[in-house]
Amino acid sequence: MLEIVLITLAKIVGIILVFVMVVATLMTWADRKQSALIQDRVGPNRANLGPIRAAGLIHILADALKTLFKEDFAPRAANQGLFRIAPFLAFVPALLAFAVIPVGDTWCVGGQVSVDPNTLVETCVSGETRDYFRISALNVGLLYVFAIVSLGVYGSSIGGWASNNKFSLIGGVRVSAQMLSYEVTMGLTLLGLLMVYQSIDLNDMVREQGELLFGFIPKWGIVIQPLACVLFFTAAVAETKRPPFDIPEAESELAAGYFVEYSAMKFALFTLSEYVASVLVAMLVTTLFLGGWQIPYLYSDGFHNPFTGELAWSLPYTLVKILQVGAFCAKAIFLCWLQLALRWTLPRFRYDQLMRLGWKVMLPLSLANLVVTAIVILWLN
Amino acid sequence: MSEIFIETVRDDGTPDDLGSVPMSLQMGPSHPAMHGTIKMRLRLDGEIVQKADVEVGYLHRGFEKSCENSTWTQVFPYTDRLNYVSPLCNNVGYAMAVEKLIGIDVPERCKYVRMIMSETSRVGDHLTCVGASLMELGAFTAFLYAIEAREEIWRLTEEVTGARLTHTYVRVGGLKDDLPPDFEAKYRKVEKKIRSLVDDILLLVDRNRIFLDRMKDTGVMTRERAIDWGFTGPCARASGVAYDVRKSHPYLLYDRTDFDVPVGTTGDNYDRYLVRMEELKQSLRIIDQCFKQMKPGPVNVDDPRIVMPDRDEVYGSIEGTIQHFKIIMEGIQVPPGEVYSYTEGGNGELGFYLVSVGEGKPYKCRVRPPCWNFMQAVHEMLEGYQIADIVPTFGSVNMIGGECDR
Amino acid sequence: MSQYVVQRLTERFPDQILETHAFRGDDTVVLKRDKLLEVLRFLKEDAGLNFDLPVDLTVVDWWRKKEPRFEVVYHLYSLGKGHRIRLKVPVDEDDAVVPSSRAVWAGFDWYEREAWDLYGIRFEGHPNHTRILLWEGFEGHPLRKDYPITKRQPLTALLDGKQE
Amino acid sequence: MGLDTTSMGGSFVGTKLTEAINWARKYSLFQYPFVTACCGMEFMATACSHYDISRFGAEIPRFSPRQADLLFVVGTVSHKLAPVLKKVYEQMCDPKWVVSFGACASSGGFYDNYCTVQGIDTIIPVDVYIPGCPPRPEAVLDALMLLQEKIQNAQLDRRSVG
Repeated sequence: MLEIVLITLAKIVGIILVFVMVVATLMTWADRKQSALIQDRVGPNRANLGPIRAAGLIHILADALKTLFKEDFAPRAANQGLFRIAPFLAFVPALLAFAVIPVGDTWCVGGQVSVDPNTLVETCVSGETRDYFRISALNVGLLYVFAIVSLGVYGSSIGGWASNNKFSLIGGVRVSAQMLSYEVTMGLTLLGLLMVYQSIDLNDMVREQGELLFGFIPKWGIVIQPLACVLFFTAAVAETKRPPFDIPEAESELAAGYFVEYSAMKFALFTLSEYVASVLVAMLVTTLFLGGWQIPYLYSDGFHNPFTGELAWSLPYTLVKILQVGAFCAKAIFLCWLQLALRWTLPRFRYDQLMRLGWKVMLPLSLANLVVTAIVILWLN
Repeated sequence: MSEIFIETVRDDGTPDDLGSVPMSLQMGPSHPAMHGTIKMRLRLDGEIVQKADVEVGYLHRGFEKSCENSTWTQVFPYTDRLNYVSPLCNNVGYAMAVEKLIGIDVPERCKYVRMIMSETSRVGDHLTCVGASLMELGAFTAFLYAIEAREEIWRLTEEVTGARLTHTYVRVGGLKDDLPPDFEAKYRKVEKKIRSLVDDILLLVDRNRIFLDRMKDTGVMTRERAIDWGFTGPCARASGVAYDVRKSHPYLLYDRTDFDVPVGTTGDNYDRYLVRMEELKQSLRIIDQCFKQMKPGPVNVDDPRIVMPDRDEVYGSIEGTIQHFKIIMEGIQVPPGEVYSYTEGGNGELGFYLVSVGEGKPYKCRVRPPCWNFMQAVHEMLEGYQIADIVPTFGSVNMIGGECDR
Repeated sequence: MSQYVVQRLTERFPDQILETHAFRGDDTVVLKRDKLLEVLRFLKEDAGLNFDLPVDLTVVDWWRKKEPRFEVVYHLYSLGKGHRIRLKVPVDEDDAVVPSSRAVWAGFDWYEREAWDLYGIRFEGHPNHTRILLWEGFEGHPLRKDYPITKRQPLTALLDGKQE
Repeated sequence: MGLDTTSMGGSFVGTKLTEAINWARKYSLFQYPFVTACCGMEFMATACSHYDISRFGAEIPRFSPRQADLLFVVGTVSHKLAPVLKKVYEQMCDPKWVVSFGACASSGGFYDNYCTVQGIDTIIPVDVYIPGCPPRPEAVLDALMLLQEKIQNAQLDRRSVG
């Protein structure tokens, strides 16, 4: 029992604290540096610890420390209870969702791994299968993610309302409208995927993506459901409330939108929750569409030649697992970067454009995708 | 305009059957989109602006009162700070007004230099305007490209005038100085840079659906209303009024240059954007022709009562000293009378109405600010649109606080 | 500016015109106040004159220099004909009222408010006759020649240069 | 946070903590640009590619005074605008600093007449003044470094720890 608790704790620390939080904070840095790069600037580079400047990375530390020691202010006219709880409502769900995301495959402890020569799926012959790379091996993982992510809207809209500020109220209303609208598309695009993979366990879905189509194309989500991938990514970015979908905080119209009255750590929680949401989007899209931890043609015993199916390059089991986790991280970080590049390239949507895009373009497209997928599956069977 | 929203509030502001009431919201004066100097009281029905009440005056700096207490030459720094995005246009406009009042004509080279400098200033103005409205739309990168191009212009003008922004380069009867000898070569480099940066901006926004959707059919001002409100400049031209002082009443030597006046059709934000982008290119064209036609020669009128003597003369001869002293202490003596002189500023017809009673100071120095007309009409361009449309509309009319509030 | 405009105006309103003159090519017509609106309307609507663009409206204060003290100055332009005219309407200090031209050109709306704000000329019939550049509660009209340039009326308590 | 630094006065931990907090503050200055006039153009130029104020970690504008540390008063402040400035200053959360950008904000500049405030220090306390009409970006960066120095050498009191 103790062992399970310890392992779970270690996984929480490893995935949430080490990966998610670090990537999220790195994103704040990357955001500033990336924008600088795009805009012919240098970007932050002055903060230093002794001689170490680390290309501006130290600025993150300064930001964090400063925010901790900033006056924490609540307006007298605000609804005190809700005002205080809102940042946590925004931040916690974003973190909870990571519980079911498989960063790597299951690990076969103390046993033999046998690889099926046809499907190349590994099975643990003796010994125990352990989920070292996801916090919870929930078999309804996808449903859980949706349940938790949809809670995120409460933090922002409650924060917007409780501040008792008209700008934040408009922001809060926009948040609710935006997040609810895009959740529909997100859900519908995934239905197609569910039909293909016949599972809502995220790790099973990733395993399925390791199979090969026509013998050599990896059966990643992006290959078999390209439209769904684009739609899901767009909708998910819209869910993060980051530019160009940042109408709830629309700096030029609403000053800071729904968190206009928040200062210090509460403000930091709101902004950080957006970055965390970005990481979540990156990890979800990686899991669902980019093959998760899969590396093409790499199976638990090494690289296989896709045409003959023979083992081309044998690798030790541990190394394979580490490579797979690394692949997952690399894909996720690439998607984080993609979101940043989007942010610095596109202008902001207007409220009605956003709604039009959500309801009139993306929703019908995702329905069409669903129908076509269903027909194709029916036809193939 | 929106197709999603249904009017839920009656026009007089009382709640309808759903019991909703309009929200009143005060935007500004310290608001990112209000340039720090405008206050808007909005009546909102959801996202729709039902009524916008614009209040100005937060940057009223007493331009006229200050001018009345300065000599004719001392007014130049004040004019710089009217439309501080294109200060040289203001300089030229004011100098021409005083020259008209005195009744003198400046040498040809001076005219060319004034044209070159006003047009570079106009390029900077339009770049800033387009860039700032893009930034307010969220396209921060395009804004930085525009500012980078503007920076090049500033560096160039700094070499000529000695200042980056507030140049005070033009004088009554001439200029502070001639252009530096290698100016044209430097200008060519800058021009190349500007063109490439403008191409970069176009690449980012020109075919961008978000940008187009946000700019098209928002903030519409029809031709008739625009004329009635007294619009001039790019905003009027975007509404279809083909009026450009440089073309309709050529001053300086604009009649010797060949350039087009872009005219929009619908008067929406996108037209204003297009007109500015096209004018920017036309300005570069004018500068090109000026360089071709320009010949060496004096830049100041030969009149010791108006033009300050050279340094050497001031320190070396008694006439020079007296002349310098008289111009500095008493100011240029301008005959009594009144004139209205108009030029094409960055934002439209920039008129100076000067009244002299024969002293070294203006009795009245009135500027006709083109922005003033835009601001009194801007509520018409906002009502019925959405909150988010305030941003591009307000950006594209290019309200400059210094000019509007004076 | 155009001599034709002056001629036409003199023909049409001979009793309304006090004086006409031209200086450096600017034609000026000095008008009586009584039928000002009628004249302005004629200027805008007459096919030969067609002054459709309101250019400028301001006031000159001739304090201790001239009687009557104020002159309201209009500048008009015709986009179609390309001619300009300056109109001046002298008004007395005690009776500083001019009919509002807001109904003729919408563009003079704020110009009239500004003239009221800075010079204290009232425009009869203006729909929103309030201060515009300065705030409600400001005493006096700062562009009048008898208003001292540095007479300030602060809205906030000043710190007297002392820092906290 | 309720950090009672008075009790740890000159102690080693107290000093080190003060240093660390001040260090963090000086490299993380979120600014509230109170931009009114001409100086705004130079302010833009300072933020943009050629001069790039972001190198000092001071590029993030927060248009909500609650989230800003540094109030840049850029340009002329008229008496009509003065109450707004004061309100914005009061809305800012501690610790906060004010930079008076340009001659007009510092002293009224050459606008000495009925409507202009003769320096914002008659309304709110100012930490750094930048001369110039408008100041060159180099001057702005210099002022920022001065301010950073001032922040680094500041003593913490109960109020500034929040």
